[in-house]
Amino acid sequence: MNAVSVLFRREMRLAMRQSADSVMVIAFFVIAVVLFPFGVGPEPNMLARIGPGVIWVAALLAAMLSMDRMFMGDYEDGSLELLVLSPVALEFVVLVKVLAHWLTTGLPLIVTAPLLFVMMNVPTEIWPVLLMTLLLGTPVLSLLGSVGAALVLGARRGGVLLSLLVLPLLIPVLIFAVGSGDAVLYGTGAKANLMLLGGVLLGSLALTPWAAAQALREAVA
Amino acid sequence: MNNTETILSMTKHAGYVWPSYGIAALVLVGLVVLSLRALKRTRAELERIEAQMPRDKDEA
Amino acid sequence: MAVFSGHNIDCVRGERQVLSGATFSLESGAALVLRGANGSGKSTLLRLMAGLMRPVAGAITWDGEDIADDPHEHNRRIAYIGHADAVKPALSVTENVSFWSELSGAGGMRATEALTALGIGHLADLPARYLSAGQRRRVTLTRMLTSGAPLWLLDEPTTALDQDTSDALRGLIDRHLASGGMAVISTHTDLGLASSGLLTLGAAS
Amino acid sequence: MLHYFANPTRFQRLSRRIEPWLLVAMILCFAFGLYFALFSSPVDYQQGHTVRIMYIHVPAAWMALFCYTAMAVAAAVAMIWKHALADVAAKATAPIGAVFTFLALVTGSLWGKPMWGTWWVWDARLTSVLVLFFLYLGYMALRDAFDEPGRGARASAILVLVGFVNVPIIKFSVDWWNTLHQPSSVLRMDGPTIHPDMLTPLFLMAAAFQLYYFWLVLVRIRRELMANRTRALRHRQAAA
Repeated sequence: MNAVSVLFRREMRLAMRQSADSVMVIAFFVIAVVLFPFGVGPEPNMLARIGPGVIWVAALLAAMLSMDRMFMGDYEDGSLELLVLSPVALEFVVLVKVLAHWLTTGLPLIVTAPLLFVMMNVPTEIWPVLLMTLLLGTPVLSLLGSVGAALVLGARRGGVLLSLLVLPLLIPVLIFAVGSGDAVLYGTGAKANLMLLGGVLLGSLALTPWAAAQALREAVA
Repeated sequence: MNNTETILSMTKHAGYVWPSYGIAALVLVGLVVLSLRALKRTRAELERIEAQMPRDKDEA
Repeated sequence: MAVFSGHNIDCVRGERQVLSGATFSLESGAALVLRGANGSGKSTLLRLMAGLMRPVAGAITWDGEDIADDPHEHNRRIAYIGHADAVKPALSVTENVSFWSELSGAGGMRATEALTALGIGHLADLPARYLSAGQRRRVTLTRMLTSGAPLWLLDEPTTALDQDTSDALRGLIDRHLASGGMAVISTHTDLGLASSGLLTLGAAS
Repeated sequence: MLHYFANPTRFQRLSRRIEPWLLVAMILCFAFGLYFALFSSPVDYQQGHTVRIMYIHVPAAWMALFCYTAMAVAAAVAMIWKHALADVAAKATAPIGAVFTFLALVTGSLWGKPMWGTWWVWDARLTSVLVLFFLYLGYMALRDAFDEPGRGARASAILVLVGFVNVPIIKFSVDWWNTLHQPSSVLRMDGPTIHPDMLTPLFLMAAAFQLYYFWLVLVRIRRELMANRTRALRHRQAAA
């Protein structure tokens, strides 16, 4: 357990010293959303209608940007081999990396989201639900992203490939998340969607560390 | 059964039915052709190399 | 008295047979030096010994037990120094060194001692991005000292080191052996260790 | 039993003995299937002649799922038992599955235009088949992205398995997403209950597609085995 916290502190320290990476992800997120009013017109009702979906899609793409770096640095400088050889089970290494990734990209995305809700004229009554979906959904992005990031280590065109592999798998998250907002507006309540999203989160929490660890072992072999 | 001339022309839907079968034939036959061509190429290459390394039956 | 040995190891890497029938054995207090041309499989053999790869045939054993049976136990026994330095430029030298020593949690030297032993004690607080190649290599080598592991697997440890540091390294390895440790070292240059076997790897047929 | 056929030479021999029979059976099924599908089946009272598209569309969709399942099983066998032939089978299956998926999409679109008046609707089935198509593309791209083929094989095996777990979730979520936004009464692909005369061509075409798969996958596996052997010899040349 001590070793896990040592690893976690190192991950956070590295992320803090390279905080420009996180800032870039947030900047991309904001810019991607801000482009939509220019694309579809500034009509407030239209923006309110597409707002939650646009914000979620932008969050998905922004998270993709940061994913391929989850293991890349350690792979390139040889640290990954040593992590595989460390006494910590590789599945826990993956979980720590995922947690650090979420704290440095997922969480900032959630904090920025209300600003975009305002700009996209998203009705205030669905704010709490949308924030809740981000809270449940963004960890899934990091978890499934860890599998993708581990798989493309050493591949040609890894970054683009990663999007092709991971984005189709993330469609359920998008559907459940945006559906929650709609459900509140239609008066059916978002409980079912949030439960489903929670289920997806638990499922990926159980399965993805194993798959990512397996992929990492292959990458250094 | 039905009378044949309407089936061949398929009235107003011919423009959808025939392309469906056409595209299906095209991609299915296309994949077969590609696969067979690849098989032939690989076999030729293999035979060329095996000819260069004559006594090499141990691993097959 | 622990025995680390491998018998008739074959290894295929990327469809290329890199090792065939490699055999070795070493006991506490002994070192094994791997020699051979580039591509003769020195690094591969070290990676097999570390457990990063599995042999296609043959087995590597520690006291008669296959190392693949309990990889976690084996991880505790080894300190592996590969080609890459695994030094993070964004962290200071001490942060780099103590991360690996705290992660393995074993009782070897303290970080500052290890840095002094390799002659870079004065760089402890410097961010690692300012280090030269030789200094980075020395930071990497501290891992074998801090880990307290009985088996050192060193892949070209003297790369980028000057003569003085190479001598210091030899002294450290000798001391490790004298205290009952083992070491497997691949090298181009002759280290001149006190007690070592030699395994020359030829190009696999 | 598995290991008996794992031997490439034995597999090649066996495969070459089976292939002609599969080919003949396939051609027969296609001949009868096409005859019934195009000439000797009734016109649907609602869909008119477009019902004939179904005889391609539905079997293609079945095969799209079948191929992905086959790939996942092969990948699991390759991963657990380090079975080289299973890995080759997975690789050989992927393009065939992708082609069937593509066919299901295109014929679905050609069916949709006269039926719904539009080339594409975000119907639950179309959408989930589209996602399946992306999964095939991802598999082939990942498999292809490494200089060392073994690494691509192992990475893509993990991907297929992760995808396989996810496919039911995607399917379910898409169904559910679709029903939330638009009622499914108009957009039913399966139409009214099926006429027994339509079952004959449907099953014949399904059998033909299935035989097509088995025949072609054997051919492709043989090709992969030869390519493996070629690479092994090349490496030996380089080492000599």
